[in-house]
Amino acid sequence: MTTRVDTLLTLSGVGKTFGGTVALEGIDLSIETGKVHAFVGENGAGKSTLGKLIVGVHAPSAGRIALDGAEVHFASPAQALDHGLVGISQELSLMPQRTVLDNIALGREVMRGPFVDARATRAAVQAVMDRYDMQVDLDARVGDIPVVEQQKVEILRALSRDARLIVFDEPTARLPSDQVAPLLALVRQLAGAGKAVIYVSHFLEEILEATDTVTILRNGRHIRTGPTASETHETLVEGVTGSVLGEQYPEITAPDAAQAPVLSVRGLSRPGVFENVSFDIRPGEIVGLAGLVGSGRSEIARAILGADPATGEIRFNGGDTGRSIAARLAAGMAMIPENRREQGLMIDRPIVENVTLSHLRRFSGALGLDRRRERAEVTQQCTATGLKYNSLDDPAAALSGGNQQKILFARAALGDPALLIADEPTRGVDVGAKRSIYDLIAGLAARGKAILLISSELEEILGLSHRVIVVSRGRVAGELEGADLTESALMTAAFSGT
Amino acid sequence: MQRTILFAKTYGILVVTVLLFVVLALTTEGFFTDRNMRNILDQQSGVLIAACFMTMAIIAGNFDISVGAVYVATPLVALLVENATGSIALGILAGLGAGAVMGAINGIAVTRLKVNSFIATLATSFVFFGTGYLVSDRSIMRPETDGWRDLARTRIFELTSATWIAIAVVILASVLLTRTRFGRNVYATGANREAARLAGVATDRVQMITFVLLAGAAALAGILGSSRAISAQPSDDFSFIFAVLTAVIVGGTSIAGGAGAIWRTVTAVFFLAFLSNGFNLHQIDPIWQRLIEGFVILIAVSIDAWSQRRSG
Amino acid sequence: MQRTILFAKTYGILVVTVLLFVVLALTTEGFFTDRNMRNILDQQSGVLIAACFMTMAIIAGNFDISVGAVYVATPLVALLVENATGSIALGILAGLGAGAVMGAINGIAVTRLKVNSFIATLATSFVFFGTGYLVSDRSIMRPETDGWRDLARTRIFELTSATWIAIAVVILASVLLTRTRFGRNVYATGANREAARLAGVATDRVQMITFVLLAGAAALAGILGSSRAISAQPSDDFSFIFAVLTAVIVGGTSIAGGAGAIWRTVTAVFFLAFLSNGFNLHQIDPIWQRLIEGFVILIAVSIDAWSQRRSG
Amino acid sequence: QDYEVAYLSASSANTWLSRSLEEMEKVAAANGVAITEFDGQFDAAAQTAQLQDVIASGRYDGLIIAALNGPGAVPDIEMAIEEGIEVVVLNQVLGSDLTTSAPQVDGVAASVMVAPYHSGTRLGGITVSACEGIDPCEVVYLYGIKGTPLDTAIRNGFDEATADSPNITVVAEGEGKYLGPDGGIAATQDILQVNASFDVVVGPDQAIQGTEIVLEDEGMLGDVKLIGFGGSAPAFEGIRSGAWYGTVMGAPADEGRLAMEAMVDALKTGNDQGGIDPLAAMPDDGKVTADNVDQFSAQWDG
Ligand SMILES: Nc1ncnc2c1ncn2[C@@H]1O[C@H](COP(=O)(O)OP(=O)(O)OP(=O)(O)O)[C@@H](O)[C@H]1O
Ligand SMILES: Nc1ncnc2c1ncn2[C@@H]1O[C@H](COP(=O)(O)OP(=O)(O)OP(=O)(O)O)[C@@H](O)[C@H]1O
Ligand SMILES: [Mg+2]
Ligand SMILES: [Mg+2]
Repeated sequence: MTTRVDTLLTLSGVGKTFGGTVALEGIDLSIETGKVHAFVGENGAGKSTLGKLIVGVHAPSAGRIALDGAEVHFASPAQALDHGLVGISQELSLMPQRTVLDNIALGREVMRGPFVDARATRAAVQAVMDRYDMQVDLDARVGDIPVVEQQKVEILRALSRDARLIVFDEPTARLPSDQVAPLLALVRQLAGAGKAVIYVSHFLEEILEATDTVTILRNGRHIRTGPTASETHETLVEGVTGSVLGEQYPEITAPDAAQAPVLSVRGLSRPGVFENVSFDIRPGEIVGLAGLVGSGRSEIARAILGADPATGEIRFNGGDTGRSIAARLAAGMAMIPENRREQGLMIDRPIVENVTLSHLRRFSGALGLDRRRERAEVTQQCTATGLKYNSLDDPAAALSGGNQQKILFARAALGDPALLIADEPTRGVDVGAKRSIYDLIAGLAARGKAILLISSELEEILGLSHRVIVVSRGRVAGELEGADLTESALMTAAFSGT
Repeated sequence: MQRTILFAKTYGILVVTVLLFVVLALTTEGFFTDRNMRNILDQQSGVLIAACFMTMAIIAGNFDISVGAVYVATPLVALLVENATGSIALGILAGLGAGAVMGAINGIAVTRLKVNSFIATLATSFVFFGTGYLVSDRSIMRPETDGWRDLARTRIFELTSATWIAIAVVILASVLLTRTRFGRNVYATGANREAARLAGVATDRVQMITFVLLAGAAALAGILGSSRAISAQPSDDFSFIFAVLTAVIVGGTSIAGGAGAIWRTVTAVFFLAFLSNGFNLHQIDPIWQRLIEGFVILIAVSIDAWSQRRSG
Repeated sequence: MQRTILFAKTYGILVVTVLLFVVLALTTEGFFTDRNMRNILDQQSGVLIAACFMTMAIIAGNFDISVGAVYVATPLVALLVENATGSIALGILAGLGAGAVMGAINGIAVTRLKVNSFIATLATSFVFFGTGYLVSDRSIMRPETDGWRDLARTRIFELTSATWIAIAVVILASVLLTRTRFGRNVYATGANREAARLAGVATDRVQMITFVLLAGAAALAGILGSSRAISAQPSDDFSFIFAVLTAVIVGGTSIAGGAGAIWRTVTAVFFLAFLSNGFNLHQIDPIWQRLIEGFVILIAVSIDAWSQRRSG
Repeated sequence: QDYEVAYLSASSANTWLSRSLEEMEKVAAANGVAITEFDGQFDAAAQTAQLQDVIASGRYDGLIIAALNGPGAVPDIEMAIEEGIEVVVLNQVLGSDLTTSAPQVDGVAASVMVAPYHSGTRLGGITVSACEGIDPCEVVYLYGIKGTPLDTAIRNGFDEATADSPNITVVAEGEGKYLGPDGGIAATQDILQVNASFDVVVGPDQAIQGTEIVLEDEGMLGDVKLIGFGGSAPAFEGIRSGAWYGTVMGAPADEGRLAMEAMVDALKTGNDQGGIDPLAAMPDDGKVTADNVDQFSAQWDG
């Protein structure tokens, strides 16, 4: 089977610097139509930046980009769009106040004379949804729908523009395991239809399964490009991290079954969201909270932290918890929220302030904040977490997505909590860093801390948890442990309520 | 019942305004009369014209303080040309043109110099107010032609021409905002500028146009004002922009941009007009009036804020 | 060289202000004299006191328009009590207390009723202005005691007590904002309220406190103003809040919240003061003054905006 | 009550106008007139609306207006007169000629005010006498807000009255604003930086109060002659103590009384009294100095 290969895009000697930061340097690359081309690399390797150069979000600081053999300079994404180059960005770029329809149709409304033809626009969007079999409620406000649906809106927006090239920047970071396969099928379908696809992901299995070509980036430099068929999981890990990594998951020590639970939840309910949830976590135990998207896992976690009102009993360290979030944090809870941009970070504030936000009391004295000690402890914590930064005074926004996630981990770890609630803690984190976060979780557990782990990655739940509580439609549908803890048992329980 | 509640939630400010209207109509002699209603429409015409386009500029993510100065300065330019040429049309053209230029200056300051719109238009306010003093040579200006007073005061089917112009502008602005691609782009620019840019919207141009339209509308309002008063004079008066901003914000258009509607602003203009008309008809003591007005506005916006909240 | 550029970028507004200072000192007779510098400090003391805490409220994500009304109404309350009791201390206490209560009302409207701070404080402005009329019975109030005039006017090491109080307040506010847990929480609340709340910050309380501190500072400024003028009178005057907001925003504190600094505001207060002092010393015609002032402010904030951009 | 009269105030907050209102109320009470006050809040558009509301309500027999936009209010006043409402103009010119107290709209029953231009000529008159024997006589002129037609008219009157005194030169100008002494304080401080000495400062009473405060601080009180216009209580105190040279009398109480008397007259007899300058009948044309201060008394607090 030999198909003629068309080169769509050629990059020669492309580089990009932000102020003093060199994001990319000397990249030579060609992108072909009808192929899925993967970019892999550590957090901050320059994958997103490379994608953004291609779709005109940034202009390259050096080098040339040629489309169909002719050099192009894009002054804005609008110009790249005109050439059929479309991107789906890593951080959702939607208008939360507007409807799904408005978000998808933006810039592609069907016109009748000077006016937008609302009915025809709707029909056009509906046609795209039907063609790719991806349905979203068109009249919902984007801010009101779950992240998964928002991700679909982003993808539909790209699909609705007759693109020649689509950049998918970590599309599955926000998707649960069961939604990945359809997306990969979609990606293949697009390539089959003659489009060029660039696919960025930290999930190496996806890369191996669905892509034709792999480009490995490290520290802004091009390491190698080759056919996916000649790569294996091990070669990719080696290429990405520059070293050989052992097992993906660390050794998990068994907790002391005799100890009294750190956290006891009894009959926790929040009408319409979850009902009658009861479970315990003992010191040193990692308990997974599994379920389908929208099953209420995050809501249960928020209620435990005190962020949402709920009825029922929560006992912590054998005593009552305070009502406020501050009281519960002070008592030794910590949480990594699921949406780092909206619920976790102050994106324009310095890294140091982001890390210590929950712990200022401990740096406060009669003379105010002890900023020297604060910096020392943050530096130490960042090292322990493997966070890569230039200066602690840089805003969180200057970090790559994965490193932003590590800020939240550093914040939680700084408090030395008795209970860590980690909601999707490795979202968008590279393979090497993932392992270091797993190590941190395992290390905390080994030191007798209790962990409540929420993840939409089944493997992660299976690889780390001692015990898994499965929620389905807001109710506990099962508790799995030891030999019973298998992927199929988990999925059966998760679907039981539907 | 379910539907009634949903309606009340979406249209909080409208419900409050209708309520106020009904209460006044039932309790206040002279309120619900032809003439009083016509007067209110005529009185609010200038604010309505500017407030519609202020709504648009705020939805696009920008403030414009200079509207007060444009309102004061442009009719002076218009009268200068009218006095010199004796032509009403040229006078109007000059006034509107001056408004458009002022709007373009604001737009350049915000999109090119990347200055925050609040402070940029505050600075240009000084410039425009100063222009008004220069143009008028510090004195009251009066039209040469008799026709100038007819611009705002001609009666057509019982309503003044100013009222009709305001109605036309409200409809035009609403159509522009809700039915055209430009309107979509206005919302997109204010909701998430970066996202809009990624989707191919020329966000700078969108903002520029909203500034020019707004200043043009303020110039129109100013010219109509000079027709009602058969004169214009320079001042540093911020009361016009104050009335315009109050209406837009009481209406519930978000100052964060990306959300809001012209019907909201129009409703709020009438809410505030009914309130002070009611005070006048009821002969409320001016001192207590301030206190009551403050509390009533606070209650109205609380209800609207509550109704706009998702999980109220 | 590299370092100089970096410095200029971080401290854009400061560099511009120093430049203006040097130009004025070299070209303007009477500018760089002991007495003129002392006068400027004294003249700006009220604005400085309120602007520091306005900066804090804006960093926490809120506007406060009612500061103008608090500035007008609280000295009337203070003088009412002073006249009744003959006690300066009780008068001051009453004025500051009234300020704190007004701030608390703003705080409740914003955190409990969830009304946008802009419109909430606009509504309370009416209420507070009205209170001023009620308290004073619409007439000018004068202190009974001779000591009242010494509050602001006592000279200590050549500077007036108002100047010293302003210096103390600036230092206090800066320390509070940059060196304490409360200050960090203020930034966090403005930068991302939901994230701050999940991180255990009592965001409602933080906002409440910033409102109370700001209104208290405005009351202090108002009381000092009544001491300088040896009188106080009710009005609907928004010029104080106007001066305060202009300073904060020219300084470059973001109205989106979460970013800004008191040194920026203080610098901007002096930038604007030097500018108008320079005009006065040069006897520039007020008409041209408006035009020039507008342009100079626009240039200054453009330079600052350019310098604050990350990848300039 | 026999008559209903609407009083359209420029601002209920204004200390001058509230003094006028007190006197109006006394006359009204004695003549069976009920007054309703409308607060213009210094917002011309708000006053226009009030004017239309007053006419539309059909309830009022008369209206007294302190106009915020003199020329702008003319059409609505014409309409009021057409509707048979008696109109008395108070304190502020209704029309565009700032040099006369005479009514500028046909059918206005009375116009009680000092024309801005004549405030200026009186101010100039006191200045001429203050400058007698001083050559050159250096004058600092404080505007309220420079550039407004009102301030321009006052200044024109001042220039007219001082035109024949070559010894008088205006060496510096400033803006005092009209609200309290603060503006006067800053303006005087700044002017002192450039002009170490001058002979006379003229301006609105409120600004001159600020000047007095600064001069006292600088130990210059007595070296400079202070001349205000307004006739406020602090101005009288100043003249009596010697700190001030003079002030142009201000008579809010007389204005209020005369306006309501003219209104009652118009309502009961249909008489029109035309323009009334409340200072015209006063000693020395209302120019108050130490020589005649005992023949006056202050009518408002300032
Ligand atoms: N707007 C920006 N300003 C400054 N630095 C930036 C900006 N965008 C990216 N960088 C820097 O450029 C480098 C590459 O970032 P990029 O986002 O391309 O990484 P990435 O490979 O996509 O990482 P991740 O897997 O975490 O998404 C990083 O060092 C990042 O800090
Ligand atoms: N902002 C919201 N307003 C109303 N209901 C919501 C909101 N957010 C979530 N829900 C509802 O709460 C339930 C759980 O939501 P959510 O999707 O967060 O669950 P989850 O198990 O945490 O899933 P995931 O972690 O994958 O997002 C769903 O029924 C959802 O519809
Ligand atoms: Mg990335
Ligand atoms: Mg979740």
